[in-house]
Amino acid sequence: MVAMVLAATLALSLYLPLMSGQLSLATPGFYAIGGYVAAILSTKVIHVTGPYPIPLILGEMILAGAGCGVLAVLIGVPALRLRGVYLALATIAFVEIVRVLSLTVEFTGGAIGIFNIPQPFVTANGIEYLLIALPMLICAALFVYRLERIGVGRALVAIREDELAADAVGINPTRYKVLSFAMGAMLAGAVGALSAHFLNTWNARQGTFDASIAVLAFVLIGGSRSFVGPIVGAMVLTALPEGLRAVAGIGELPVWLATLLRDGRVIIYGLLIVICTLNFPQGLIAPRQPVRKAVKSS
Amino acid sequence: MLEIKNLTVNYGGVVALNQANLEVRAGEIVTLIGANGAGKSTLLRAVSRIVTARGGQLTYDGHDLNRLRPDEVVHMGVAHVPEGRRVLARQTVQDNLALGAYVRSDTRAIAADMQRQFEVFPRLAERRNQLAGLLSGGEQQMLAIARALMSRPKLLLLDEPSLGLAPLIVKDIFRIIGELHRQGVTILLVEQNARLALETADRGYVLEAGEIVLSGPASDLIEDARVQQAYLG
Amino acid sequence: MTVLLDVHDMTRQFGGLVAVNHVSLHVNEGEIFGLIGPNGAGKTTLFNLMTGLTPPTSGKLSHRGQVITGLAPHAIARRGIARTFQNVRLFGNQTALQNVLIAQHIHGKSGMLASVLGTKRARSEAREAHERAMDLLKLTGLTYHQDSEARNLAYGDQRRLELARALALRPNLLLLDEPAAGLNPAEKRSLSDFIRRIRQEFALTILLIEHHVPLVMGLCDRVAVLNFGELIALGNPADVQHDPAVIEAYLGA
Amino acid sequence: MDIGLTFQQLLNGLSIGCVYAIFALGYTLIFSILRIINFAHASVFTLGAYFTYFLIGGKFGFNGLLSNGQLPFALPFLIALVVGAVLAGLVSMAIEQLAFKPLRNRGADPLLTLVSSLGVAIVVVNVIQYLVGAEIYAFPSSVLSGLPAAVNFGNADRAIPIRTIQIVILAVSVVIMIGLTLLVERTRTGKALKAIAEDATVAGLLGINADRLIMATFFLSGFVGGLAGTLVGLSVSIAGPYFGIAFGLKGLAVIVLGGLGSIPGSILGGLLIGLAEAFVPSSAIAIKEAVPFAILFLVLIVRPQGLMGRSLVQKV
Amino acid sequence: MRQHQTFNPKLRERTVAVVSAAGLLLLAACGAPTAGAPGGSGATSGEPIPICFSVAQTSNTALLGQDQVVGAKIAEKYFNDKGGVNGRPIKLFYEDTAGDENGAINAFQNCINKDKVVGIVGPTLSQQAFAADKIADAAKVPVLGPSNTAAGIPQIGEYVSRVSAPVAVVAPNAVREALKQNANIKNVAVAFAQNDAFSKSETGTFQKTVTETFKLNLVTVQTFQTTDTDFTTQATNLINSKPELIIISGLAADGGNLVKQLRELGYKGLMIGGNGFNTTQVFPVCQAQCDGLIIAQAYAPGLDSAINKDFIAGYDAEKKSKLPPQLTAQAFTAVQVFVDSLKAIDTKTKLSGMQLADIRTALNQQMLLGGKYDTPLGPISFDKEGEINQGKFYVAQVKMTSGTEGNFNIIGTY
Repeated sequence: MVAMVLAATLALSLYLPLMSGQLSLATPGFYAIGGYVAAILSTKVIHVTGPYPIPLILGEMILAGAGCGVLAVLIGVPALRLRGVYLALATIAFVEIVRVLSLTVEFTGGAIGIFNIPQPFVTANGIEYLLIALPMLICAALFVYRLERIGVGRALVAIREDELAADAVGINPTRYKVLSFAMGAMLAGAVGALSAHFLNTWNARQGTFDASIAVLAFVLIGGSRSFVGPIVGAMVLTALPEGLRAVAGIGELPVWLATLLRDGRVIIYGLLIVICTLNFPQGLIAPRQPVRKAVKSS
Repeated sequence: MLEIKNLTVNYGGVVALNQANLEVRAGEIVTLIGANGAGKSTLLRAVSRIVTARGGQLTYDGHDLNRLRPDEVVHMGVAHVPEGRRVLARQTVQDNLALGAYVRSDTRAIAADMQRQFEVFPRLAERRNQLAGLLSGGEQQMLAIARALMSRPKLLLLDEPSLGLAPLIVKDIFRIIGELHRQGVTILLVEQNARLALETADRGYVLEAGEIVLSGPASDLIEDARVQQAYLG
Repeated sequence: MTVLLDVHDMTRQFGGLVAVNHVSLHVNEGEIFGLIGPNGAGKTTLFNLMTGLTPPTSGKLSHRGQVITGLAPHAIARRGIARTFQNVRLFGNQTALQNVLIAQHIHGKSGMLASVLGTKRARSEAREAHERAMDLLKLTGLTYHQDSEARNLAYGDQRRLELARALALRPNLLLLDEPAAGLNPAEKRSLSDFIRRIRQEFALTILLIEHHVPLVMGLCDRVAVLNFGELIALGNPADVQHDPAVIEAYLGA
Repeated sequence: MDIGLTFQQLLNGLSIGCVYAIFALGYTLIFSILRIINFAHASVFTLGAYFTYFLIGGKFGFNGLLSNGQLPFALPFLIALVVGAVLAGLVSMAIEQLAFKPLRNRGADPLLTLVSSLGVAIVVVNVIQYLVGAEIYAFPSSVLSGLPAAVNFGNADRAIPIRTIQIVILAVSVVIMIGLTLLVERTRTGKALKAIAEDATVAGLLGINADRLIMATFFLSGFVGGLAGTLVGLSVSIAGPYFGIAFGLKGLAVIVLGGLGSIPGSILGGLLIGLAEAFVPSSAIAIKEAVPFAILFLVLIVRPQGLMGRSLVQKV
Repeated sequence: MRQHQTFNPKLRERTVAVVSAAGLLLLAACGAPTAGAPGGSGATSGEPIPICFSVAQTSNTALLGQDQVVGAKIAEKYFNDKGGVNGRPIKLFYEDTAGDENGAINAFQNCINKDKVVGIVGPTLSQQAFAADKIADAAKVPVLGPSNTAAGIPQIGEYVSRVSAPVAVVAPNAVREALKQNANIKNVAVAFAQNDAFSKSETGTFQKTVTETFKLNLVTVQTFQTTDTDFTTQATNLINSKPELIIISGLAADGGNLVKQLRELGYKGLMIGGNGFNTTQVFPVCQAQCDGLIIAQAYAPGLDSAINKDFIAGYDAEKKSKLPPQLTAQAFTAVQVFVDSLKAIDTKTKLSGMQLADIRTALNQQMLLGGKYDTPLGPISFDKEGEINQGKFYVAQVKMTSGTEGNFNIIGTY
């Protein structure tokens, strides 16, 4: 559950730059950095006995978000001149550089990472993290929902649809692209900070190319034209392997089917991704497009 | 030569063509006029099979076109000069022309045909090694027509050859269309500039909101009050 | 008469191709100025130079006496220079209303946070923007289509919507790139009337590229003719029409 | 750094670069025609290696459905190499038919194709694991029988050895590159492919059967990928179903660095990245993995279309 | 060029269908843990005693995980054939952790709540252990790490133990053996897989051993990644630093390739491979070039004890080989520790009369206090924290017999 909510929030952080048409896969990079911020602060800087205070976690999240935002502006100004797949590649390069650096420098603990991150909850089966994760997701979703309905959001969408035309109607593309990129980075950083506590450990494997692609799949499978899409996509794709595991565990299934479901669960997962892409070109959550209007205007 | 019966095409939920009937006889220039969005281009696209008809028959030389892929239609001798020219901008003029003859394998005759195109369109000869994307609009239109001719078509589908061109160039293009006609190429011409089209064509059809509303010899249509009111101004 | 836009000795090269070659002209406040010439003569490039979409190789551009060469397109747009495009460039997946609202964005005053939270001021501002946008849609006859996605509009409607969007910028100079392309004769006539009307109503100066010679001659106060990137004639329509150079290069006998 | 070491690292860099380049060629081929990034290419590369391993009579381990499976016959290595590559090409064609063609016919966003190819990659990799387990398979060193393990480019005093297999890979990738370049630049089919790349509709109007040529392209890409997989597998053994995936990311860097869709570009990109990695100072080796990506980032910012890519001027 | 999407009226319906199907899956996924309320009695009836074996069966960590599963399967069969826990068989639940932390958490939650096991063996990676073990600890379910060697694992909680000796104990012996073979070793070069937690820990120990214990020169430290395949740059750097000994910490594929490429590029000196080399998987990778490689082992197939012979017989029956990897032996050992401890509890108080929660607690206590276990690893016991005390370590040297086959010859026992 917590993993689903965190994944959904991460998907939103990729959706934000996508609102202005920027295919940035930097999310896992910022996520990793955010996690390191929280992990280092809570294990090496702050020493608390007993359960770790939630306000401190919130503070770490804000700090991580702010740090990632600043970094995003620094990277974004040069990188966002790139378009489409080139931007995607440049951001993947960023993720990879973050990964290698975190393996190399000392304070991140190398491949082992940082562990025994203080826990705010005593009965740590993790579900209590929803207390923080869910409001964060709701706030982020509400923010995006509102954003789509105000001038700034419209400017972002205009850039996505036609950057040149947007420029010609007075919208500064660089400024808004960097803004949406930085907002995504801030969100990813905050999610990372929370995840570090949730996972109890943080290491270089958190922010990888694979994660970039996974988050992209969340958004595209869910639907990239409304903020609900990424949320649904992330939740479905995160739950899917577990769902298949649960289905395989149902007692009444024939043995061969249960075996296939259990051992071939990842194969089925891959197949479902292909099938979803083929059958839901707009994502599971397609934009509303009433037939009536299309006819009327022709 | 070409017979279209009850052709219906939908784009999504929108009807682009509704039960259209049209025929082109060998040696004719037939023009199709109508307002923007009336479905003129759609009809040509249905003939060359780059859109799929929802209903109706498309018969060319006794063959059912609805069963064919676009490339097979070209093999049957139908060449389509699409709207907006669509030359291959990243290939040279010469390569564009060579690709026009993709369906043919008679190397020597192809070379001769290319030479002929260069005679008909001297501007292209000058620029044969340039990338097609660097040509001006008029030159691109000429290249698009020349490219289509490289397949030695029996039927030429021309979509808006005058679109966005200066008056002088439009005259030039229509002069060439007339010449092609005299050489015996059958032409189905879609044109925005109704006066020019009707002056060039033998027969004409008027398309409104996806339906054929009027047809007849071009000279009659040019006199028709409704046509004058709506298309000739 | 005051000069609104001054193009001074502008040149633009693309690789070896000189698209615009030492062109100088000025547009006076309140006039309708026509730009004609054969294909590839550099008309659209000149438009792009004026709106900042293409930086000039050399030359100077001033608006109301201030040099604006090298400014980004959005900065130029904010000075009140609005344009339409030869191949309509709308925000296709957005409704007609949204297209107009997007262009009004630059006049918004509330910050992002205020807007997201929906403060009182932001709300009233949003209401005003909406009203103004509806007015513009009404003016262009698109009220009925306000909720249609732009890409689903008929071609003529798309052109009108692009015009409404340009007007939403509250421009002082409006650049129209082939506004009559693809319109039938009746529509062309009403377009002329409409252009005159908006000049009046919005106190506009209008610069337009057009191939349809009768329309240009009937509508424009002054006409410039470009050929191979060079200015070959400039003057009132009647003179230009009889200029031998123009007849040879463009109009034909 | 002394001259000998510099020369050694230069040769090292070139030989690593060739591995990257040979991997990237199939990737590039698909991109140049269809403008899509085909993540499944890495899994086809892997499959090629497994096919060849099986065809030379290799035995599977005991994990997976085909435990201890083995062909009743064994092909000579060279024949197995070609047959394995052909099989990989066929798989690549099947992938195109099942996972890409429906999207293409609908004119879907290329990004969706990317996700679809990702799904295919997941399926292929896990099917391999399901069938033959995750263990390491290696070609017997006897397939290169008679050849020394390394060739010395220095002298007896100062040895500058290069592994023989890497020289083979270098040679093969140069041959493939020349072949592909000739195919695309010089032949009628190549021009038709370029036409499809630019405007598939127009290609159809010129009588080009785009579907058939695209299938052929996928076959070729799979063939080249399968060949590369076997050769790299020969060099370093097949380290499980994720063997090819490990090249995926760097392969992507290579083709972007060289200029997406440019065949000589991907060779150049591969060699450049190989050299950059080789010349990371010994003391800073820890950041070696980041170097290609730092270069990529910088090159993209200075020259967004890649080293040999052509910039496309946007027309207004 | 962008074409217009055709609108498909069925799309809406299908969207609804898929979303609701996905919803069902979600329910299934979330429902699983809640369905298994604690206090259940999976172990109280006469049914088999459930134990979880939760390692990576998918993802690229499966290369390690599948060796572990083999060990578990041999153990399950072996102990059940011998009568299980005083007559009651055990049943292993295999929950796939995949390769990441979230996967491990999910797998552990399934073990605890759905399978209602008495104890968990797993996960594969130390990083996963840091995330998942705390969940088992909070639920008071004993966890035995079969391959987690990083520092700090037993300290995660009271219920966390391991049978995998931390590398600090194993590594120095190999250096000692190398010095025995070549007393002139002065310069030592080190290479390790920087993205592997195991190798990262191990190299630290090796480097300390080299410089502090034996006062040798550490001439260079080269890093690589487990996903790398080409090591010529590192190999050149290593050779160029002119060492008499090279110590490599890595896993089978990457480490094996480095060994191979070092030899091909002309390195003639001694090489030590870390614990990750302790698997026959290395043989096909470096083939003839593996010869002479010295390996520090926490498990030696050559150990002469009854239980090890039984284990090897079991392995041979499955895999037609007499050289089980260390991971397989450790997995077997972990299951054995649980079985032996359960037996001990059952002898005192019948398991069938106990609540699941009590069994879990008792199992943990019994394990930690249970004295010595005679396992394929040799005699082992646990300290209070759950750290393994392993009696015997070995140093072996590879002797290749044919193309891809070879042996680990024990050259030292500690």
